[in-house]
Amino acid sequence: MKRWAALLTVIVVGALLLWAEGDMPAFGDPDAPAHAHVAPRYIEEGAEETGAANLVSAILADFRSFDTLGEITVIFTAGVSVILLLRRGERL
Amino acid sequence: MRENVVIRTVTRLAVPFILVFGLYIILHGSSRAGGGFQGGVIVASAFILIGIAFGLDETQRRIREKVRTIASILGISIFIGIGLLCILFGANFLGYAAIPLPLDTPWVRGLMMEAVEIGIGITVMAVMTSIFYDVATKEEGE
Amino acid sequence: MATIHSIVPACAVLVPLAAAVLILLSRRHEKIREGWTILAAAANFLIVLSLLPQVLAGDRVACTLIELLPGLDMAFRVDAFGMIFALVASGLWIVTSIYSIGYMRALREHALTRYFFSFAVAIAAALGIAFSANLVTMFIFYEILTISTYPLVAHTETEEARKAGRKYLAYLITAGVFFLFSVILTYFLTGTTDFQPGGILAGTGPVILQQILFVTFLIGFAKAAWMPLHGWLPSAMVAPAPVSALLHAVAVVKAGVFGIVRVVCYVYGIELTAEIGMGTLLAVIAGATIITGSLLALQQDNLKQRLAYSTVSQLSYILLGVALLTPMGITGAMLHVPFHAFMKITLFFCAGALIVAAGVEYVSDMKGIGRRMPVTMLMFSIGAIGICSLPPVCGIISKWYLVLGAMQAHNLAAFLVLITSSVLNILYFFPIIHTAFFEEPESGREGVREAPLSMLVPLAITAVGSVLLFLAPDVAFLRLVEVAIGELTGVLP
Amino acid sequence: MIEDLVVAFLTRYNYYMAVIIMLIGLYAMIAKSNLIKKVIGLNIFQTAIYLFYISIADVEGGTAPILVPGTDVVYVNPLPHVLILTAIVVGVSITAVAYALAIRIYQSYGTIEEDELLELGSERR
Amino acid sequence: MIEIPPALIPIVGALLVPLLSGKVRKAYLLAVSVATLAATLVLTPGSTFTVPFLGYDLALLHVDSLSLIVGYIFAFIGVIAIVYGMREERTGHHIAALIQIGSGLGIVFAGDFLSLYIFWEALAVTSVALIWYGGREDSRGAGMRYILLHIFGGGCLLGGIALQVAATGSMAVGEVAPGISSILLLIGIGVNAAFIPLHVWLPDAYPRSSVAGGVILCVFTTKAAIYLLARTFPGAEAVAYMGGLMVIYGVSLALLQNDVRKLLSYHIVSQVGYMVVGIGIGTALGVSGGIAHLFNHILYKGLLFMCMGAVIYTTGRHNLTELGGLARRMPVTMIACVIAAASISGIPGFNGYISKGMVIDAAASMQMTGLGLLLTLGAVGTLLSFVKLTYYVFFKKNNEIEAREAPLPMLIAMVATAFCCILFGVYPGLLFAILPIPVDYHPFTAGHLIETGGIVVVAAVILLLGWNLFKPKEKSVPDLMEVYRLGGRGLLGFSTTAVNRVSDALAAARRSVIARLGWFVQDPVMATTILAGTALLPVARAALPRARAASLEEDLMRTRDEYPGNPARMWGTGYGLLLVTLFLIIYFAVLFLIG
Amino acid sequence: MISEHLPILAVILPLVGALTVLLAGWAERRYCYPVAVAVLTIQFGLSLAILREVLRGGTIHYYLGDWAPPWGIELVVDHLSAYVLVILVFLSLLSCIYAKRSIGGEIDPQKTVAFYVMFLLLVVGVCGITVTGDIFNLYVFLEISSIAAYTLVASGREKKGLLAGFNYLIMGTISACFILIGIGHLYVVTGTLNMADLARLLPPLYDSTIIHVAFIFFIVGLSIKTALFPLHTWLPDAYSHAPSAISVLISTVISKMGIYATIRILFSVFTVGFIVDHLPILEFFAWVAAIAVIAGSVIAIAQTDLKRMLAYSSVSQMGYIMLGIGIANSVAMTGGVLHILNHALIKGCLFMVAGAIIYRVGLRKIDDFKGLAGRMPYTCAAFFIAAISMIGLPPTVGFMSKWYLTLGAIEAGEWFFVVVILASTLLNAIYFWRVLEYAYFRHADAETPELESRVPVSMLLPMLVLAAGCVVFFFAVSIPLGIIDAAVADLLGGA
Repeated sequence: MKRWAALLTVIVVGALLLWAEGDMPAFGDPDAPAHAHVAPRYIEEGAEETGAANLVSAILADFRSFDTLGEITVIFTAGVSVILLLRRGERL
Repeated sequence: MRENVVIRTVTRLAVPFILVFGLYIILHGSSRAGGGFQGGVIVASAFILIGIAFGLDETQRRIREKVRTIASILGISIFIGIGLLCILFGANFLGYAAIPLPLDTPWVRGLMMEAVEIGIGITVMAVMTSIFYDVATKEEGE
Repeated sequence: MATIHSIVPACAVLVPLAAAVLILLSRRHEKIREGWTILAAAANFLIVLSLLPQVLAGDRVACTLIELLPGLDMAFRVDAFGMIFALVASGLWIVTSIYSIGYMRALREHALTRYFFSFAVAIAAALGIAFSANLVTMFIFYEILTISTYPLVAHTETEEARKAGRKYLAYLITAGVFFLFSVILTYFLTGTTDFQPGGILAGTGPVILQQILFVTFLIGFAKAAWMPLHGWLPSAMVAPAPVSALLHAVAVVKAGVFGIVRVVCYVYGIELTAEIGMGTLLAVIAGATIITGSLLALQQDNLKQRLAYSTVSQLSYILLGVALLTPMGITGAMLHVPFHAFMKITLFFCAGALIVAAGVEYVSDMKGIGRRMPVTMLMFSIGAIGICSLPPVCGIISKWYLVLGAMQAHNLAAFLVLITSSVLNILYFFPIIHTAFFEEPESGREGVREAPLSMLVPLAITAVGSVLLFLAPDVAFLRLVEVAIGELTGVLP
Repeated sequence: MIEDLVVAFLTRYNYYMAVIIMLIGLYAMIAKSNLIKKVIGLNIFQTAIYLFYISIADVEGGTAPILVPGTDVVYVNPLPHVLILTAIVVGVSITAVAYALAIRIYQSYGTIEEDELLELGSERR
Repeated sequence: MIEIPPALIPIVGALLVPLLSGKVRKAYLLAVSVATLAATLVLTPGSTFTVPFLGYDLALLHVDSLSLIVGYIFAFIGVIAIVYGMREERTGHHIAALIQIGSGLGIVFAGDFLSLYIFWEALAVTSVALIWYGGREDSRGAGMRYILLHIFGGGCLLGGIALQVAATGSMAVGEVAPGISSILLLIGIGVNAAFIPLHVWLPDAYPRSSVAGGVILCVFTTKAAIYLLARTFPGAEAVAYMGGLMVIYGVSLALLQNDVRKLLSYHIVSQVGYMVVGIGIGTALGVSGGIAHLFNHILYKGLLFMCMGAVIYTTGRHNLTELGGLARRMPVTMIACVIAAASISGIPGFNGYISKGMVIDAAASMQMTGLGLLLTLGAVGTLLSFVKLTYYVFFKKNNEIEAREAPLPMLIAMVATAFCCILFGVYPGLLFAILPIPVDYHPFTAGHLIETGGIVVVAAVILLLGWNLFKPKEKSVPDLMEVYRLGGRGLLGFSTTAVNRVSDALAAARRSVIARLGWFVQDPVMATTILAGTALLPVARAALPRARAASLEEDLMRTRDEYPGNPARMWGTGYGLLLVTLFLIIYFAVLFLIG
Repeated sequence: MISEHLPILAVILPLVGALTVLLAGWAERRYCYPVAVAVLTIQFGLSLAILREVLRGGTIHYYLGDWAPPWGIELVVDHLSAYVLVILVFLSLLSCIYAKRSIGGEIDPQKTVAFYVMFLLLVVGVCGITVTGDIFNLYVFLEISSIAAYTLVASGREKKGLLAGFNYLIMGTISACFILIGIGHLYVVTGTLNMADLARLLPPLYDSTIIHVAFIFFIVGLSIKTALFPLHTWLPDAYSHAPSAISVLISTVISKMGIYATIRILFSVFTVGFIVDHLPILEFFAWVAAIAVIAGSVIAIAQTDLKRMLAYSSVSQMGYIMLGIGIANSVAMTGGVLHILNHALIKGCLFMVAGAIIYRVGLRKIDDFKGLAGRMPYTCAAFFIAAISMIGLPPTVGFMSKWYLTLGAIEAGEWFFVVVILASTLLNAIYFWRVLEYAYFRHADAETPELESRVPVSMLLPMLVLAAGCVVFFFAVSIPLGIIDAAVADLLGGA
């Protein structure tokens, strides 16, 4: 029962999503808005400004370094979570 | 655990290389493909490999709980420290440019980014190892 | 007409509240606890009394406590009509406190701290309602009154009491919801909730909305126990007698009626109420309640139940008076507030005395009880005669005005309702008197004596009070009503 | 009509694939009773999102956004990469916690089949 | 002289009664009543005494000749009644009696409607007490019926007054213009004045009152009403005819009674009829006659009630069939009774003759022949019934009864009253002097005497011819009261049943709603499933293959039996995510619909 | 100098605090608690300072790394953020104080260090969400707090906590994934992640299906996070089987965080122009919320377990707040936003009471509460105040939000919502009064010992503070209102 219900709803959702994704810019479209607004500056000036050739790193560790701080906090949280959940009999 | 000479030997051979590779990835994050996360995970994988090959006690010996904990704290602290340092020098949080090093701004930024990446690497390494250790440890009496 | 700013009205509300706190604090010392109650009651009455001269002079005593929301103050404004209610509630609190002490001691009741605490809070709420300057303040105290009286209703903690308590809350909280809705809708329509003698709703919103609002207001004031929203009142009679006496004859039910009068006269205004035809609706409801309540009272053998239905019926006298929308009708309505309070509290006190002294709860068990407890039953008779609007008790005066109002409004139907009700009142009260005085006592009642003095004195006070009110109605209440009517009709005495 | 669909598919197959993978993950999470499988379903779902992000970063003919000074090449959009790096880390963390929970559940209840667990869990005390 | 409202003296005096006892109390009671009489006697026309009340000035003392004469007799009979009732021990009885006297006087001297109304109601309440003090098995019911009817009447009076006040703004007691207000007032007065068919309370209640109470009752209520009628409706023709009807009706039923006081009660109706006629006629002679009759009637009817009271007091019997042979045993009472009977029958030389003649004369002078005839007929009937009464009580042989003469206070009261009857019969000028409207009436003319003689002869003839017809029967004669009781009971029964039905139905509805809600909230999720399943079952039956539908139904039944499940059940992730996907779909649908 | 960096410190401080707690706990387990409380106290001071700054100077923008938005990440603290921040930090502080004794029986002693670290990490996430102005950043912090919450729910000794935690994890993660998908879609069409920038760029694209899809994913994701009925399935288990202090924390802090995120995304990203004017989908949202109000309450009535009842009550209350937001006129919004504060006070207090009862007398079932008031007078008094506040009776805060919501619904002409809001009062009364009746109006069974069970001060104090808050803010409602008015004006001003 559940299986069929799951299949049905998932297929319906899928169909709807597939229909909706039709409005998306084409794959690899260089004129897609996503590439037009913020990214160009990263590509054009990012390296000069940050001194990092790897733009991903530049964004990661500089432009959006706060995200990265959050990210390692997530990792840290996960670590502590596992400690909290599983570890026994030690100091923590 | 049954002793498995092959695995142990391979592990012994591989671990140094993995560690070096991991460090490379971390340190070259800003100019080449790589970064703190990737490197950190690679380093952690070395310890995990040790754990798999030699048992958890061995891992425990190589990288103790204390070290792991301190390391994970240290990693984040480096990150936060740099951020706060920037504040101290009058910029906003993580505004690397304000740090008064006798270098050009992009260089300062690059340097700081490296430092941050190192911090990330340390934390990721420590946490990943820690998670592995905790998940793999069996409950006493099981 | 001047508005005097003074902190006194707030004190009148705060004194019982402070007493409540003190009662809580002294919960381990019976005497001190009761002392607080009486002290607070006396102090409170004096405070209320101190406002009387100013109000009688046609002034209003105002006091803004706090601005709750922008444009919505929690404020008190003592006017003549509010003063009537306040005087009754605070004045009767004193006697009820004394009576309570006697009653509770005699029955060795439990949880007395809770009891006196709730009582004090309820009085504070009643005074808050009396003095409230706007609907919001009134609503706040109205709800406090609901909550604070619940512990009193469920006091005995029996299943029956709890059930009655639940019913009580079900009715009154539902009503509170309607009241709140009405308040909010009023605020939405007018941008204010202040009571104004001429009403505030005139000229706002479509008529149908005003009519709906009127109905929701009425439902909101289910405390007035109009039918078919009266069900909680007879059930609430499981409460100890002092509670039935003060709350279900005076504070709570009168709060409901008071609210309706306030709404009709000060929110809608007499003219608007007449214009949108709601006076007729109210009159029909009140008339039906008067008759039906009396008919139901007729069937009750439990004395307190009978009194409860009598209350249901009598409360609608007030509603009917207001519904007539004539000065005389409203005069009668406003006068009936204190008058009925005095008479009905006497009756409930007597019922309590009967329970304590003779263990009698049913009318059929009262044979010849008047010979054993002559004072109690004499006072009961006075109360009963008063409710039947016969002399020499004050009930006749309010009835006089009500009939006058009905005639002023050329409403013969209302008049018919009133005399039918009188006849029915006789039907359910006079047999009690006959049973008590003129029938031979049953055996086994030889040892029955009057209730303790602490109960007897209060009931005598209220009974004599209701006679005195007949003899000298002009002293306080009538003059207050005149001031109020003058305010309503725009002509000051 | 069909032509349109084909064009749409051919130009946007990345999204469609992401959607399909997403749905596979979702289905697994709904229909599978085993907690581990559920987590796997979750991972599949997340993977679909990664795919989605990475594919929106793509620029036709672009290369990895690591600057090669002096050359005039088209770089793909680096921002989604950064975002998805973060998302991956988050996903890993979540997976770790989920497995930790599953282990604890197994330790406590002796099963990781959700149907059984719910029955055990719903018992009135 | 200090002029205070005489009404206040007994009313205030009543409050002290409970504090006293024994001889002191008796002396006190006498003092109060005498003081009341004195206070009445000192009044002079024009005396006023106003009390501010409810913003009105209540005129508790509005003295003119009409109120004075009624006041005198009220106060006098008050003293008599108190003396008569000296043996009464019950405190409440005395209180009620005093207040009753006070209220009667209050009505008489009230200058405004409001105070009048208050005294009016007080009169009713105290009457009930006196009736209840009768202690007869049906006293309670009689008292209840009495007060109910009077409250109704009082209500009508109040309504009439209120309408009057609302229309004119005046509270002063005076003539009333025709209209709704006058009808209400007339009903209100009519109840007390025992208008047919509102008279039923009178023969119902008075025989059941206490011995002393009966004396008081028979005086105030009806006479006060007559007084008010004289004030408000002098000269209303309809009223006059009502009086005629009362005369005949009262007499006819009186003839059929067995209970002595019931017989007397019907005679009150009848005699009050004469007064009503007089006032209804409205001429000087008529009104004066009516008032004079009121005066005289109080004396002889009081006396009759005293005598019969004495009989009942000593014998404990009250039926004609049971009594007899008391002439020797209670000679004083017998003589008093004969005097009173002669008075009421209009024998010359007794006071009744005077005033009855005046009324008949007034009717004749207005060419109301029919009315005159009725009145004369009434006189015949009265004579008949009192011959019957005296015979069966005092002269018929009956040796069973052991009785002694009535106690001294009773005898004093009877003798004094009997003396008055004769006094005013012989010297009618004494009465004429205080009449409100001076009249030129000569009672002892030949015409009047002949008329009386005729009446006596006719009565004698009837007696001789049909003596057996007048033999008292034990069976009581039904009056309209039975109809009222039936109607009242029916109405009350119906309305209470209807109210009960409705309230039961409401309660049942409420309970069922609560029960349903209670069922639902035990496990809302499962309940929703069951409800939805039940609703959809027909659809499933129609749409699905039979076996499938049957299995679904079985599932539903099982779910129903299991209800309530566990409201605290855990919901798995699968379920949650299913809902999530459904929600996605719903949102898509909504967006599609509105987008 | 510090004052300009306040927003970032609000995030960094608890993070540093978490590390400090870890270190301190490493040294000695006992140190955790004072350090955590100290950190949160400072954090509370900080949040008040931020509030003061906002009130004084309006919205604070803070560019991280000195990168101007939309290139860098921007922290934006406006009235709403500051208001929510203060509430959340205050509640965190109180539940942390409360945790000291309450976790004693519920969590293994050796886990306390990790527990407090987790606690602070949750605060990090929550604070991060409130101050950030970047939508992706919001996601990251959402995940921090969520992971912490999943773990904390499962951290107790109670076995069912694990199931609840797992369920919560799956649902929460799906919710976060949906949000992530939504962010992706927005990014596809705009190329930016900054909220203000998005709000600026979106209007021309309102007709795009992608925006609609993004919106759907956002709203469904956020509905899961806020446990809007019927996507609440994780909530009752999570709330009722978590350790008491955590029940308090997640029922107040986490749920409010979800609501804050919802408001932010609906009104600061999509703006009124889209959700009301262009595509009146908020109407539908409001209907769902209205159903949630009723359904949550009805199911709550069925519950026999106090914490579970409170959990379903939360479902209802979430609907309440969402209804205010869904009606989307300024009055109703004021009510909804005000109810964030009110519900935090009330539900915090209630869960603290439930925890105290479990801690002291070990009772969870309402039927067992007979005569409890005599044994735990203060606790029951706190419950009483909070309960009538939840019912919405004056003089407690619940009344104020009810007032605004009803007024707002009337103003919008939505009579059905008026009925719902008012009906919820009655339903609330039913299930809360049952508890009160058991506690106050039934005699304790003979076998239960008649001793007055004293609740430790560290547990009693926070609940009394909250109960007092329920009353105080009734009279002092103008204080939050001053902030809320500005916040609502901000939110609706974008139209």
